[in-house]
Amino acid sequence: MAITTQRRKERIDRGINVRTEGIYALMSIKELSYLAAPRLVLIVGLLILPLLLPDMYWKRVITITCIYAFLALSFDFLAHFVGLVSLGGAFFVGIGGYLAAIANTYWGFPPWLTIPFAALVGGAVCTLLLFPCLPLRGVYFAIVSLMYPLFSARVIEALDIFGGTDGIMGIDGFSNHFVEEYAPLGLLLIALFAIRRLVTTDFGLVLRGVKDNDQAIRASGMNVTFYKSVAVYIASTMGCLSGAILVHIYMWSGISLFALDFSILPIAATVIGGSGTLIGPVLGCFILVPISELLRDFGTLRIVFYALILVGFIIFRSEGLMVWGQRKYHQFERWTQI
Amino acid sequence: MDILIYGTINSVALALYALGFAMVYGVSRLPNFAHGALYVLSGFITWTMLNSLGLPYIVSIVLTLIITGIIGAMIYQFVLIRVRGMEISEIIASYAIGLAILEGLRWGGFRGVNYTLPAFIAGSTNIAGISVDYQRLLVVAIGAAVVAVLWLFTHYTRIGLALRGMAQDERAAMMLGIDSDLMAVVAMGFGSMLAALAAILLLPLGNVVVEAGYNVLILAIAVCIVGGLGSWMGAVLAAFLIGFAQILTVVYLGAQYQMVVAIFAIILTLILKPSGIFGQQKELEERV
Amino acid sequence: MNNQPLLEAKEITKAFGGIMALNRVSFTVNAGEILGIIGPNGSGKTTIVNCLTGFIKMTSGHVFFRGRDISKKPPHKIADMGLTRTFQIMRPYYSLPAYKNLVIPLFSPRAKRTGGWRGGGRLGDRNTVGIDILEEIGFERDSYVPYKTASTLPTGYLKRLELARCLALKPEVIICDEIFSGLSMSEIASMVPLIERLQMEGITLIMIEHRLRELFRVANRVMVLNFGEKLIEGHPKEVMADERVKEAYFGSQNMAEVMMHA
Amino acid sequence: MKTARIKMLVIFVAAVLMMLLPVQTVQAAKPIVLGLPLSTAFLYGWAAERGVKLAVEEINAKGGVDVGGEKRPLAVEVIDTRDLEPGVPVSDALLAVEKLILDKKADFILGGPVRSEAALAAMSLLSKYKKVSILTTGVLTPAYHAQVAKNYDKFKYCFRIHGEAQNLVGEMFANFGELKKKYGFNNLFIIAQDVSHARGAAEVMESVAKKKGWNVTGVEIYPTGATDFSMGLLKAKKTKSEIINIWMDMPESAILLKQWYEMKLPALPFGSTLAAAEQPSFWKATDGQGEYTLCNVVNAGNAPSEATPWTMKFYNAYAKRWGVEPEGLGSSSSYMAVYVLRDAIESAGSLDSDKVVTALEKTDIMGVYGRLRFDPKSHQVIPALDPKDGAVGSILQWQNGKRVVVYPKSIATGEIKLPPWMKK
Repeated sequence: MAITTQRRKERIDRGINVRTEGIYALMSIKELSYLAAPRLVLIVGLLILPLLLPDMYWKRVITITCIYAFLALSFDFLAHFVGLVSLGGAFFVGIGGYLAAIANTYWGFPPWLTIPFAALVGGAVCTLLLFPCLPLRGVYFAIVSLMYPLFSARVIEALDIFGGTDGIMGIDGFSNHFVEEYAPLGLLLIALFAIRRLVTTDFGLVLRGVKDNDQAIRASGMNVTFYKSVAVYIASTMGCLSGAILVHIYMWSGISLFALDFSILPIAATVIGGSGTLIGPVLGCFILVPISELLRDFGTLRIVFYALILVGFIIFRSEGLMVWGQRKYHQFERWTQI
Repeated sequence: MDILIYGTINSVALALYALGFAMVYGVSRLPNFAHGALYVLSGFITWTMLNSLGLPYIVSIVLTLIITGIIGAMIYQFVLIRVRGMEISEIIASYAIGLAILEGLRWGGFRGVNYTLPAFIAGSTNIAGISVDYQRLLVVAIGAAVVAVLWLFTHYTRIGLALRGMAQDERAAMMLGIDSDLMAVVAMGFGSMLAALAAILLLPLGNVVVEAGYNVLILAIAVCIVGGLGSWMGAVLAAFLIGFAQILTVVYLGAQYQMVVAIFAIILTLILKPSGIFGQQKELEERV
Repeated sequence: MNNQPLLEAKEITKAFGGIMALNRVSFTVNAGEILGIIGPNGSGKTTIVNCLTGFIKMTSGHVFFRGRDISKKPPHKIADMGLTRTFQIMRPYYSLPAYKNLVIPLFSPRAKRTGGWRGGGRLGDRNTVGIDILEEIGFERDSYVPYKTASTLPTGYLKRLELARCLALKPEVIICDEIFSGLSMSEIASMVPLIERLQMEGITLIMIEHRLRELFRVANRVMVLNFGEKLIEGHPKEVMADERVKEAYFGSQNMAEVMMHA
Repeated sequence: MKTARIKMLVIFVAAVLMMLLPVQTVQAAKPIVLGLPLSTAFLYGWAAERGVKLAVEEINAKGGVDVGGEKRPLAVEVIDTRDLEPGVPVSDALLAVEKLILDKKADFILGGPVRSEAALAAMSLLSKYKKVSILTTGVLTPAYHAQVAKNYDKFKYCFRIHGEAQNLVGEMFANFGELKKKYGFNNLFIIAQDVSHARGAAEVMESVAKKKGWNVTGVEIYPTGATDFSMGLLKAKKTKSEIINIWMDMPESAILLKQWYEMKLPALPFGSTLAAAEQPSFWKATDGQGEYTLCNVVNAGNAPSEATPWTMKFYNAYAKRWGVEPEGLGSSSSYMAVYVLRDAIESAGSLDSDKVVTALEKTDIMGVYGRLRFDPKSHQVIPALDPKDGAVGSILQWQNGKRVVVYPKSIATGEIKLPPWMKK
C-alpha cells in the first residue's frame, strides 16, 4: 500500500515585536524598515510615477486615476468604518464639479479657491441632502444613494439650469502642468494618511461603533445620526474635491458628472484592492483605470475584457489584493506534515 | 380609457421585467445585476435561431427559454457562488458579467435597428375607440398567466415549495434538508428564464437593442424596491403602481419625467418605508 | 432631598399592531433604590426598558426623569441625561479589546462633561480611564483580560462590560436588562456584591430579572408584570406572598424556576 | 490549487499583454495621423469611420498628401468614446480625445466626439492642444459654431462640415410649407429624445412653427432608451396632428415607427436624425412598416441622388467598399472632411495648426454634397438649397422599400407621398 502523506499549510506570524499590538519599542533598523518600507514604497512610488512616465497622456491617466482613488477611498471609509454602503460617488463628483464650475464661471473665483470651496461647501451640500437617508442602512442606503446622482442629473436636465444638457463651458484650467499632475497626487496621499489616522483615533473608534452596534452608541448617549453625518461630510468632501479637480482639468462641467461610472468603478476598485484597508481601494484604482486605458485599443471589446478581468479578480482574490498582500507580508507559510 | 389600457400594458411589461429579478433576490438574496443583460441576450438568441438557423418561431422560443435558463444557472454555479453573501462583490460581479454580455453582443455586431422579432399575431384592434395591437393584448394575457403559474408553482410543487422555504428562512430550510446552493442555482435558472420570457413577449413590440439591457435593469430594480425586495407579489403590485404613475406623467407632465418618476418612487419608498410597500421586515429591524 | 421621585412612569402603553405589550403601567423609582421588575416570559419587561430609554416610541403615556418629560426624547438624549441601560443580548465591539470598548462611551458628550470616572475636567487618555473602569467592575488589571478582544471573553465578563459601558457615562440610573441570566452560580455570586456597591455609590438601579432569588436579595421594591399589566408592587416579601403572582407564575412555564429559587 | 490559480492569472495577463503588442508596429513613411474619437457602436460612429477610411484609402492609393513637396500617407486612429451610451461620463470621451492627441500623436481630429455635450466639452481641450478638428457626424447643436463665433481666438481650431440643427429646421419647414399648401396641413406634433441637440432642435422647431402660423399640438420629450411611445402617439391622434416631427437618434426610434404603423396614425412621420429610418436595413427590419416615413439625413450623399457628379461616385464606392450603402448622417460628410483637409494641408504646405486653419477658411470645392465653404467666423459649413451654392441637405422618404430623395428640389428624385389611410 502506498503511504500518502497529508500536508497542510501553516501560517506563522513573523516574529518581530512591532507586529504585536499595544506598546512596543523599535529594536533595530530592520524592524523600523519593516514598518516603514511599505509606506515609503507607496509614497515614493506614487510621487515619482509621473516622472517615470514620459508620455503626457499617461500622466493624465494618473490624474484621472487619482480622481477615482478619492472616490474609492471615500467609499471604503464609509462602507467599512461607518457602515454606510454608499453608491453615490457620482453624486459627490457632480455636486463638487458643478460648484467649482459655478464658482469659477459665475463668480470668477480662481481654481486654487474654487477647489477648496467646492470641496468644503460641496461636502456640506451632500451631507444636507443625504441627511434624511442616514437612518437607513445596508442595501437600502446603497440604493437610495445610487438614485441621488440619477435624480440630480434629471433635475438639471428638466429644469434646464446651469447650462442644462450643454453643461458649463469655459472653466479655467490649471495654469501649470506640474500643479496639474502633483496637486491631485499630493492631496490623495494626504487624504489617504489622514483617513488612516482618523480611523484609529477615538473618534474613529466611535464611527466603527456606529457600524458594529449603533444601539450601544445610542445607549451611550451619542447621536448616531450626528456621527454618521460627520462621516458623510468627510467622505463627500473627498468626493467633491475630486469632482472639482476633474472639472478644472477638462475645463468643462455637465450632467455627465453624475454618470454611473463614478459610482461603480470606485467600488470595483475597492473589491479588488481589499475592502477595509483604505490603501487597497487606492491601489485598486491604480490597477483598474490604467487597465481600462490599455484596453482602449480593443475598441468596443474593451469593456468585455475589462468586465472579465473584474470578475476574475473577484473570484480568485475575493478577499482583495491588499488583504492578501498584508498577509503575505506579515506572515510566512510553510507546508507541514500531519 | 387610453390611460387604463396603456397603463395596464405598461404595468404588465414592468412586472415581467421585474419578476425574474425578484425571484432570484427572494430565494438567494442575490441582487442579480446581470438581469438586463440576460433579457437582451435571450432576444438575440431567439433572433439568431429564427433568422440564421431558420428554426420555426415556436421552437426558437422554447430553445431560448431553456438556453437562457442554463446560462443563468451556469453564471451562478461557476461565478456568483464564490462571492455568495458578500453583497458588494455580488453586485459588482453580476454587474460585470452583465456588462461583458452586453458589450460582447455589441462587439459581435448586434447593433443598430436591424434586429427585430416578429409579432406573434400581427394587426391591431379597437377597444373603446383606442387602437391596440394584438401583441400588446397578448402580453397582458400571458403576463397574467405567468403570474398565475408562478403562484401555483410555488404553492403546489416540490421545487416551488422548497424555493419558497428558502426565501422565508434559509437556515430553517437547510435544516429541513433543502440544498441551499442547489436551490439558488435553480432559482437563478428560473429567474433567467423569466427574463427570457419577458424578452420574447416584449421585444416583438420594438427591436432588440443592447441599450435596453440597462433600462430593463433599472426598471426591474425600481419595481422590486417599491414592492419590497424579494416579495414577488409585491413586485407585481408595484409594477402596476409605477406603470400607471409613468403613464399618468406622460399624459399630464411630459414624457421626459418618466424616468424621474421611477427614480423618485424609489427614493421616496426607501425614505418612508424601506422594506417596500409589501415588504415583510419589521420597522425596527431595518432602521436600527 | 425633595419628595419628587427620580423616575416616574405614568400609564405607559405600547401596542404592537393589535397586541398590547404594555397596558397603562405606572410606577415610580426613588433616588438610590433598587427596583426589580419581574414577570413571566412575554409580560413586557424588555418593552418597558425600551420605552423608558426611548428605543421604542410608546403609544401613549409619559415618563418623567427628574421632573422632566422624556417620553418624546430620542435614546441618546435620554442617555445623555444619565438614564442608561444594558442590553439583554450583549453585542460588544467584538473586534476591539475590552478596554477599547469603553473608549467609545467615554467619547460621548456626557462622559466628557462629567469628566470621566475619576472626575475633574476633560479626559486625558481614554484608554487608561477605560482600564480603570474595568478594574472597578472586576476585570483584573494586571492580567491580560482587559486587553483581550471582546470576542474571546466569557459571558460573565461580557455582562460586566455592558455594565462598564453604562458606568463610563457616570450615570444616575442604570436599567439592567437580565444581567444575571446566562451566568453560572459563581459568576452570579460575584456579581451581587457589585450591584450592592453600585447602590452604595449612589446609583439608582432598575433590574429586569428572571433570577428571583438573587433579585430579592438586592431589590428594595419589586414590581410584577403579567401580560403587559402591572400586577402588584411592593416589598419583595409581600410580592412573594401574593396569590396573583403565584398564579401568574404557576400558570406559566417558569413554575419550576420559581419553586427552585424562591 | 492555489498555485494553479496564480498560474492561470499569469497566463491570462501574459495573453492580454501579447495581444497589446502588435499594435505598436513601426511604419516606414511618417504618416499624417487622423484621430477619430467616435462612438463606434452606433450608426453615426461607424458611418463616419467608414467614410473617413474610404477617403483615406483613395488618397493613399494616389500617393498621399503633398506636404510642402513631400508625399506623406494618411493614417487613421479610431478610438471608441462610448459617448452615445448612457452612464458613461463625458470625461471618458475627453480622455479618449487626449489619448488620440497625446498617445496616438494625432495631427488632426476628425469625426467626433459624436454627442453634442461631449463635442462642446472637447472644444476647450482642442484649443489647449491647438489641434485642428473637423466635426463630421452626430453633433447638431447650434451652440457649437456659436461658441466659435463668440470666442474665435480660443476655439478657431474647431470646424464642422455637416449641417446643424437650424439648417435642418429650415429645410424641414420648406417641406412643411409645401405640404400645407398642397394638403392643408396645419397641426404639428413634435417628439424628441431627451438629449441636448434634440431638445434644442425641438424648441427651435416649436418657436419657428408658431411664428409661421402652424398649430403646435404638443411637444413630447422621451428619455433615451424609452420603449413605449403609445401615449405620445395617442396624444397626436387626439389632437388631429397631421405631421409628427421626430428628433431621435436612438435605435429605439424604430419602435416609434412600428407603433405609428400599427395604430395607422393619420399623421406623416417626419424625422430628423431619425436613426431608425436612415438606414437601408430599416425596411427589412420593420417588414416595410416604415413606408412613407420622411427623414432628413442632413447631407446629400447619405442617400442616392445626383447632387453633384461626385455624389453617386461616392455612393457606389462606399457601397462597394463596405458592402452596404451609405446609411445616414456622417457618411458623406466624414468622407469629404478628409478631402477638404487634404486640400488645406497642401495649400498650407505644412501641418502647422494655425496655417491649416487659415487654409481651411479658404476652402471652396465641389464635394459630394455641393459646394463646400466654411463660414470664416463660425467655421460652420455654409448651407444652401442648390449644390452650386453650398452644402445641400437631403430629405428622403421611404417609398416601396427605397429611399427617395424628395428635397431639395434641385436634387430630388421624387415627391412626398401620403399613406393611404391619410388620403381624404
